[in-house]
Amino acid sequence: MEISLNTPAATLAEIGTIVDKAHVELHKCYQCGKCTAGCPMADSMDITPREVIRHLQLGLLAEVLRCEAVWVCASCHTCSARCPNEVDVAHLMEVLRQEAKKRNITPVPDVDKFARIFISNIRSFGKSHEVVLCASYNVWSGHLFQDVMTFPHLVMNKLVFFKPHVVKDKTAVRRIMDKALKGADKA
Amino acid sequence: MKYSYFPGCAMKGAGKAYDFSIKYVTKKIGMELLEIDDWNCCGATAAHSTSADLALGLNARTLALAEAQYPDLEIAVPCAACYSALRSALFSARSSKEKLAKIQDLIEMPYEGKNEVISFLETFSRPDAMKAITENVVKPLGGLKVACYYGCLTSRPAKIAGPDDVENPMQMDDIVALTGAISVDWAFKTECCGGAHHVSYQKGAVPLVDRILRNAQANGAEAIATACPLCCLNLDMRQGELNKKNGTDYNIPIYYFTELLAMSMGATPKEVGVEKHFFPALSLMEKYLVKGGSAV
Amino acid sequence: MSRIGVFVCHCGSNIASGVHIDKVVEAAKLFPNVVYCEDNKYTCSEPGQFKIKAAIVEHRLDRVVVCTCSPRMHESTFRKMLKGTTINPYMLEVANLREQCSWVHTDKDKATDKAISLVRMAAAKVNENTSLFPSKIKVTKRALVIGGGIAGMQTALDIADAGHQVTLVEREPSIGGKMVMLDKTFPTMDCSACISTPKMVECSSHPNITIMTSSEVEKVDGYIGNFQAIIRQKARYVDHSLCKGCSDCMDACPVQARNNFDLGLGKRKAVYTLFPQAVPNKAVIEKKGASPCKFNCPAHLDAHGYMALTGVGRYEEALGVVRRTTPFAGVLGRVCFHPCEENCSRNKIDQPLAIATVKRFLADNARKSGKLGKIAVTAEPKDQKIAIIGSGPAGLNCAYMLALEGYKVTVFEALPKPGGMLKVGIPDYRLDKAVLAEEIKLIEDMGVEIKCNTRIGKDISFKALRGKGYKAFFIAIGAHTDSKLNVPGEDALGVVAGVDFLRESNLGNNPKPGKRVIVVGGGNVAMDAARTALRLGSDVTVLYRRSEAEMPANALEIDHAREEGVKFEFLAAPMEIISENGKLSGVKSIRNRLGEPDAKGRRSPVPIPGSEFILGVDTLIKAIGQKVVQEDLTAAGFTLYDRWGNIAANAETKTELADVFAGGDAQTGPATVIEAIAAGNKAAKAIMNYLEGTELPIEPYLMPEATVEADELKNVPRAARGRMPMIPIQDRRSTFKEAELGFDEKTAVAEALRCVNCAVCSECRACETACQSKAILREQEDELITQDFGAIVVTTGYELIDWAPLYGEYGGGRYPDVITGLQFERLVNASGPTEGHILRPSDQTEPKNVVIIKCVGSRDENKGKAYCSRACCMYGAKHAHQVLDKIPDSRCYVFYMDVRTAGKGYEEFYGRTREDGAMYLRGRVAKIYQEGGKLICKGEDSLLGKAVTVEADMVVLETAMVPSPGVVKLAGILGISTDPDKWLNEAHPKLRPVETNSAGIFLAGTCQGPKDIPDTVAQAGAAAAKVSALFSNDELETNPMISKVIDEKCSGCGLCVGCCPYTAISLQEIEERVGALRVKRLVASVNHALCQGCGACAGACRPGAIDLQGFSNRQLLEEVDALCL
Amino acid sequence: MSVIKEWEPKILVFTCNWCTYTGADLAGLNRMKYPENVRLVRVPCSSRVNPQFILRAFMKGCDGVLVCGCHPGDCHYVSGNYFTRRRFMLMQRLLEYNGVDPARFQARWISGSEAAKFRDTMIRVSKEIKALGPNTKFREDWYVKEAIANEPSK
Repeated sequence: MEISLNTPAATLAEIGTIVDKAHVELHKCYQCGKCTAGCPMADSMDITPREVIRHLQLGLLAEVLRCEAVWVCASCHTCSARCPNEVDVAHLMEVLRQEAKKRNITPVPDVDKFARIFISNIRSFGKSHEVVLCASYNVWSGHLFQDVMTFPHLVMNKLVFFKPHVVKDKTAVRRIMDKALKGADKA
Repeated sequence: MKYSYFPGCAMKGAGKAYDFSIKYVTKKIGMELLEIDDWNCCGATAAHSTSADLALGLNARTLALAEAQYPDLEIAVPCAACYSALRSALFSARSSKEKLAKIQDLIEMPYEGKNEVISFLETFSRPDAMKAITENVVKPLGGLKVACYYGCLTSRPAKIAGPDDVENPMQMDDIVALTGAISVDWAFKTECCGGAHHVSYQKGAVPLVDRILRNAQANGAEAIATACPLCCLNLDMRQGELNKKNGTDYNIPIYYFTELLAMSMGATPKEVGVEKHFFPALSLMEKYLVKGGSAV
Repeated sequence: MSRIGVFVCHCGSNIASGVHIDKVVEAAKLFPNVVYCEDNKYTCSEPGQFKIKAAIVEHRLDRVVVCTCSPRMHESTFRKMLKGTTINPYMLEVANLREQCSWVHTDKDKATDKAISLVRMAAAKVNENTSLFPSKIKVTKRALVIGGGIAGMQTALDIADAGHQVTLVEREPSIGGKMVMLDKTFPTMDCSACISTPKMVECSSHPNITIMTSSEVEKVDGYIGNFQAIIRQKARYVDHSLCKGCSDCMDACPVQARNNFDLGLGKRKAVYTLFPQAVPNKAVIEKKGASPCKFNCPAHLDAHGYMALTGVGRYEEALGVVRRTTPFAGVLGRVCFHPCEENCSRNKIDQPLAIATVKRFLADNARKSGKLGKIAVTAEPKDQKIAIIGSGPAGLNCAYMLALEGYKVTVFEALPKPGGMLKVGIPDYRLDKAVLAEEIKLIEDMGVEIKCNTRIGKDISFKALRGKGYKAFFIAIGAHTDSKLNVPGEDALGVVAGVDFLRESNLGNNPKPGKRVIVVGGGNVAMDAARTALRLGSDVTVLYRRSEAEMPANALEIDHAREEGVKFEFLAAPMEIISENGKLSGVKSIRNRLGEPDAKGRRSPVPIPGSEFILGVDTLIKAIGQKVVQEDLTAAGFTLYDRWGNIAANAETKTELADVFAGGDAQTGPATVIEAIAAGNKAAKAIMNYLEGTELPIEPYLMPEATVEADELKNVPRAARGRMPMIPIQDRRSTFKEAELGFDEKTAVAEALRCVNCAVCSECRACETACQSKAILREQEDELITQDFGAIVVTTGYELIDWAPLYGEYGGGRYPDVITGLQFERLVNASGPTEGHILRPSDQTEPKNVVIIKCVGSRDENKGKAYCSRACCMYGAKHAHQVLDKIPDSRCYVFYMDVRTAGKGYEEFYGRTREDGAMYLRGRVAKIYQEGGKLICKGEDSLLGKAVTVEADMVVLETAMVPSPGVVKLAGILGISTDPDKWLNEAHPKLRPVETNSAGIFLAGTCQGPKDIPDTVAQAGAAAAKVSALFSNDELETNPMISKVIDEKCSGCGLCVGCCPYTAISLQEIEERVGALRVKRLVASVNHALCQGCGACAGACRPGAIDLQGFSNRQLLEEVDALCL
Repeated sequence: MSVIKEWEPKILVFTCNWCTYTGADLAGLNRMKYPENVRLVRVPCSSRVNPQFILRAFMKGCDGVLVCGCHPGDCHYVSGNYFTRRRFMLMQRLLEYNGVDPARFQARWISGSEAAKFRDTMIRVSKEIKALGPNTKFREDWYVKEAIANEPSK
């Protein structure tokens, strides 16, 4: 498929805002691919981290916002640590994830679902609770039997507790979360 | 040696062995930990993937509580993910006056960004702690070959995590060496274990555990020491699964580095919860604890 | 009234299109003193200049304003033109109507207004101009070239060929630089050595070139034509006028040092030439100082020396090294508390070398093989007789040193056996007395007479001995009596002194301690007494008033005592001795706690009230310190003691009596054997000085300590300290057999080889013996040489970036098979460590898969340098070619960012390399790690958009060039500038590439920036041409636009002196007439040759007495005034 | 000319020969544009500038004075610009004490390659001084009031 590089100025401006949030200067990248080469998740990505940057350099925002790579990123920051040009790729991935979410684009739904459950878990208890977390995830995602074999071990060794630990001042935590999420997508 | 203590959610669940061993070691060496009252979850990857402010708010609340309760103490954090999240919030607070004002507004609490957040690798590698550990080692793990695994978040981003070396940190190696164990030189100390995806994206994450174990095995490690409940859980839980699925022969029990410390100080494996690991970790310890006599 | 001519230039349309020329001309005609004005199409052209000349004549002009382009462009053109007229060239001003007017403004009317203003300013200024005349300075026709690489050699040769003298200064011991390290040069594949070594030889044989190797420029003063440089000729420890370059010394040297020329891939000796074709081909010794073992030894034994010799199996020589200082190798090897080991650099990575035990091995081995031999006295026998009182280690060692020098020595000993504390203080289980006896016999065999059972004060006196012709005395009677406990009941039967107890035991008098023995004290005597009593069948408890950490006894002794069954009561002190019927029955003690640290930092014991307890005891041994027995000496007529009761003598062992010297425990109080030996040696020197009237140093020759940081030892393989074998524990408890057995040969050699050669040279002095020309100068020092030069060329070259600390992801230097391009050059070089075979440093096998990574440290703002290092693309291609050419069935992968092949034949060479089969991959490698003997390289092929992995056998990193270390310091010395990356700045990047901004100082080669050999050589030639052009003048014209002092106005305040960066201004005395008087006073005076015309002085002068010609106060004020009109 | 001329400040810029003057030439070479009201006086080194010159400029009707030289550490004459910096601080305080707005007397470090910085500095300084209006301090002429009255903004 042929790609047009006559990107509308508005899109370029949008890209500018996004990369500014991540403190990334796109022009600095000379496409050496050291980010991709060191990326533990690159194998599972549809486009490589280097290509994410390349797309943005060329003004192809839509392609980036709907790619899986941004969601597959494990936030390990190896790319940013090794980039010869100080491009903070990992931070950019994070900002792109937030942007995609704002537009309700979630190409890897499981990852998004887990994050939502995790956050609602905190909303409920102020602390995260592994059993509730995994159980709700398995129900929501449809992976009903994922890791159930580990459960007996966890129980026998008292590694799980069924009564969640809860923060005392739940309302304070909730208020902070609501304020922070105003503007972003509510979990 | 006195710190305010943020245990983090995992310490009350899957990370119990970490919790037990930290308590054992700190008691032995006279390190005092004062748990922050009413701390909340750091939000982990889920929070900062969703919104930068969410991660900031959740962590700033905990930091503000610590500042109010223990104004003179550094905050010691065992879990790498919590450590990273709390440090990020601390760095934001310290970045500018405007940012600090924004945080105060968000959490509706007084907060000045005063108290440093440090990891247990740091608390234990300070000279007084190192000295106290040396003095308390009574059952040296003479000759046990350990690969120290640091993971991502105690190493990166470097300016937040502040490791001694991004690619080849030595802090844990130096601490573990005090137990008489030998830390092996290997290449995957700071490679990612895929922790963030172990529930939601297993097909991508499990291979990462595979390559970490492979390199540890290739470099002659008999055990892996970790400093993060999540890393420990992943490496531990997937090992048997990988052996079954791929026909590999990994036999590398995973420990918290504090478990090794505790046992060298005389704790029985059961006392620190060694049997609680998924991959059988008891027999290796029994072997070394018998072997290691009093002479170094 | 001056007559000014104004000439306005159109500069084609450059000025004319932005400024109304006609208006400018009209306006200029009305300016004061302007008598003529015209415009011109191109004023700088031949006809333009002619018109000015004509106008000068026609209108009798005496000064000129040219309104044209920037004065930086054509001011000199017009000055030259004026030289051919009646007007002085400095009666000229240029108004900049182009760069600073027509080109930068858009409104033509406004620009015209500004142009008029600029012309007015120039006319006003020129009105105040005066004629200036340059003065002349002489040129010293000798060039200083700093750096002996290819650039330096080429520059030196070109200048020398032009007939001028050159001094070529090189930091390394040979000229040649980096180029001689290379194997082949791209793209022609010329052998690098074949084309550069002839240059080296040419330099050394050229009559006009003086080569100074191992030298550095320390200071440079002066100015173009007249520099004065101070050059430090570093000590080489070899007299180059005698050295024949035969390499005998290198064969003799036992030290294996890092071969820096092979970048650590091979080894060389401590005495070495840089490489076989070195120029000059003379040996140098690398000495970093005195190794910590030697430095911290009280007697400065050459520990490093005998360790090095032991490591290569030369035991007899090694023993000889010990015997330079003492005959007691066997004794010291057993009993010394070895401060050498405490200070061993290996402490920083694992455990110290077992230096003492290796020394013991040397003695034991000689004894076992019957090679203990005799110690030859080579000195002429001397007549003087010397008496030594006391045959302990101090006395005997003093006797030994004096005997070596040929003196007649008699040692008087009060006890029946010689050896002092060695004999009667140290128990047999620590020191087999046969060893002591044999080593004492060595001394006797040298002619020293030992008279036992002869007590000073009783059997002999100083007076009597002087009468018998003894010329000097050394008192070394030791400290053989005990300190008192000072508690009630101390005199009870059963309380004995530790020293007495040990003496009885050691003399074979079989003391019989009771069943229950308590030893009071925490020192080594306490341990010896405790362990002796234990062996005699007693149940022993040591009572010590502090805790174990404070015990002064050697830690190993405490461990051994505990192992053998000695019990300890810490933090307890005796209060009272309890007797029944005059016989000891118990000791009442009190518990202590530790109080505040005292002045020495030791925590003092504080009794805990009410904690008294009683221990039952049959024998109590006091071992809390020893004192000197004064009675005998006093009886002999010697009464000089210090306030501790020790003999009063100074650090050189001299007492107040000229012929009496004292040392050892008797002078210092109880101390160690090695300190006693040191004292004996010092006394011997002091006595020789006294007898011969010389003033030789008392202490042995010692360089500053050579310390090695832990960082430098990072890659030293870890190796455990040799284990000391011991006799079975039951034998240790019941017999006096030596507990420690010593090393066997294999262990001793392995131990010696653990040495990390802190000082590099071990000072074993094997080279001194080996050198037939006697060229070794062990105590040589650096020399400073001052010389005058007319020009300086800096050719200090480059270094490769230290990549290891920057690139942890490439193993950070932990993988031996990840090497740099320059290391690869050494591997592939026929004269390199592998004789040209490409072999992996780790296991010397041929790598089949080689990965080459470019831009390591270059183009990497994050970890290295932002710039491109220029040569790496090409030598990367060359390395790929060499791998594929030399290793059959090999594969070569080149990771690149871009391929830059701008140069003649370069792109073609790159093409051929790909044809050879090199696989070029566009991308940066993110990580290299070792797994299963392979180096796994993970990169992305960014053209494919996929992460790729290569399993390599060897990885070559083409690392960035960085300026040679020390270049910043040199730039400071020379007063030239560097860019942010520390490359030296050229005067102009396009037009003055080999000049610096300081006249007379030039640059060539990579000190200015990364470049390849052809560019370097071209620059070297260019710099030489510049120097030759400078030297073609006998004298130089100086810039006349310099400062000038008006004496009448000068108050002599000296403010200008301080602000002159060239020290051109000084205060000089002048004589002047005030009324009828002639008075002398100081005024400022400017050195014409030094002044560079900056005007800082004129800006600072309050009375306005100092002024800058050409930019005088009046000129500038007129200009300012004109601007404001 | 029929149009009443807008008031233009007179701005004097002392430039050292090696850095700022070269930078100004480079700005010309690159045809960069800046206001006409700046005039450069070339001196060998910024340290050549005597405080007397600055007072004279204000006396004679200058509205702003700039001293420009090499960056500290890069002086062609080794250390001249350090003297300039010290002298400048003192001078600025003296002028401020006498009621001269500090913006009227500034020092800037502009190297020979910083043409754009030269242009930007000229534009900014010109704008600043224009905004301040004519200088009235130290002026020797008696027509200061008149000059203010003629100010176009009034």
